[in-house]
Amino acid sequence: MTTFAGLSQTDLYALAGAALFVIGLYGLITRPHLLHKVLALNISSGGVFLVLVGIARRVPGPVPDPLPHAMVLTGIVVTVSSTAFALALAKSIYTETGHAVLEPDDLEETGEVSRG
Amino acid sequence: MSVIDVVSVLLLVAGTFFFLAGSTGVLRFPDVYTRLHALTKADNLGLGFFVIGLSLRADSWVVVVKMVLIWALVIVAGATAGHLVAEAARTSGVVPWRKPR
Amino acid sequence: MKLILVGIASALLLSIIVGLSRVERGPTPADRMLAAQLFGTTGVAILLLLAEAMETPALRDVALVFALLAAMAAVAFVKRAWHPGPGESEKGERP
Amino acid sequence: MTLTSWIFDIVLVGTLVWLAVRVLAEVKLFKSVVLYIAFGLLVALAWVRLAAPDIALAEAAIGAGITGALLLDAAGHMRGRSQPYASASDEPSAGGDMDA
Repeated sequence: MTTFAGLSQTDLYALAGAALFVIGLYGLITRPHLLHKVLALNISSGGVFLVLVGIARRVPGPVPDPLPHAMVLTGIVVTVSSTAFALALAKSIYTETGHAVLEPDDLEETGEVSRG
Repeated sequence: MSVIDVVSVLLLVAGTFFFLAGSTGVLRFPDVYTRLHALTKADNLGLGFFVIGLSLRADSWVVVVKMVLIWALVIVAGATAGHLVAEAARTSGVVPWRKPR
Repeated sequence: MKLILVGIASALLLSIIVGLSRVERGPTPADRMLAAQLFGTTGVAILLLLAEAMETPALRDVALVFALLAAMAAVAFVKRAWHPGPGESEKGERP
Repeated sequence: MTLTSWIFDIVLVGTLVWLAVRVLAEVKLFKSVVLYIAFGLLVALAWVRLAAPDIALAEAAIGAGITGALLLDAAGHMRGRSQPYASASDEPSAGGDMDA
């Protein structure tokens, strides 16, 4: 494994994974549209997978650690299933209410948020 | 580097040229139909050059057959997808570009 | 030799990045989808190159899946995502 | 080998992060979805670089393929722009609240 300025290839991808997780989390909180929230969740899960596969490369020897690989494979499948479920929910919310944007009024109606 | 290596690298460079030409066409052409033309033709030709160039360096016939099958699948899928997208564009009323006089 | 293969793969990656600007400014949705098709074909080429450079034959199978994926995205786009606009001909299939 | 692989890796990682920002900063739904499909393809390339072809296969088949098809379906179902705190009309007013 070659290093470049004290940084190995694995570190580069793990750092990118951390950045992707932060970007996805920020998007999940700030974007109001439901489809954007689903996309943000997918992006941050991709960041977590990058960090996990980066950890798998840290064992000595050419063959990476198989345990994080198995976890990432399971995680990809779970992410796809939860994405499909979330999209089905968002579609029925759109059909019911005519929009798919989480507004403050929606929260107020259910009594979750009380202003003042 | 042996002669085979030199020929292989030349073929790979030719394939890269066609890929770059395809990207340039997708960027520069004026409407959907001409962009589809650049995409499906130039890129599939470039992939063909790649397959030939990598086949010269392959170890066994199995690898060569597999790469040729991948190329065939890309050609068939590209033609189908191009036809679908072009027909959807025509149905939804995208007017083909004409050279302004 | 590996250096040349990875260098060509980097050139193809740059070609993908250049193609991203068509996603940014394509007037119709078809233009954006077409750029995704471009990424599929270029990804197949990058994977074939890396399979030779990294001596991992399994990457050719990944290339096969990439080729299939581009066609699937195009079919999903035409059948489900692209409806004609309100001012245009109303021939699309709304469920 | 080393310098060209580093160039490849750095370009790939930079494009991944930039694409993630673009996906979330985009106002048009369909554009976001297409950018996410491109993101999925590049993530599959990242698995390849990390010597995990099995994960690359799974990601390309279900991560990018099926998720892309599902997202295209949903974006066609609720079309238009994602305006923050506005009704679901298709008025073309850019309302992004994240500048990037």
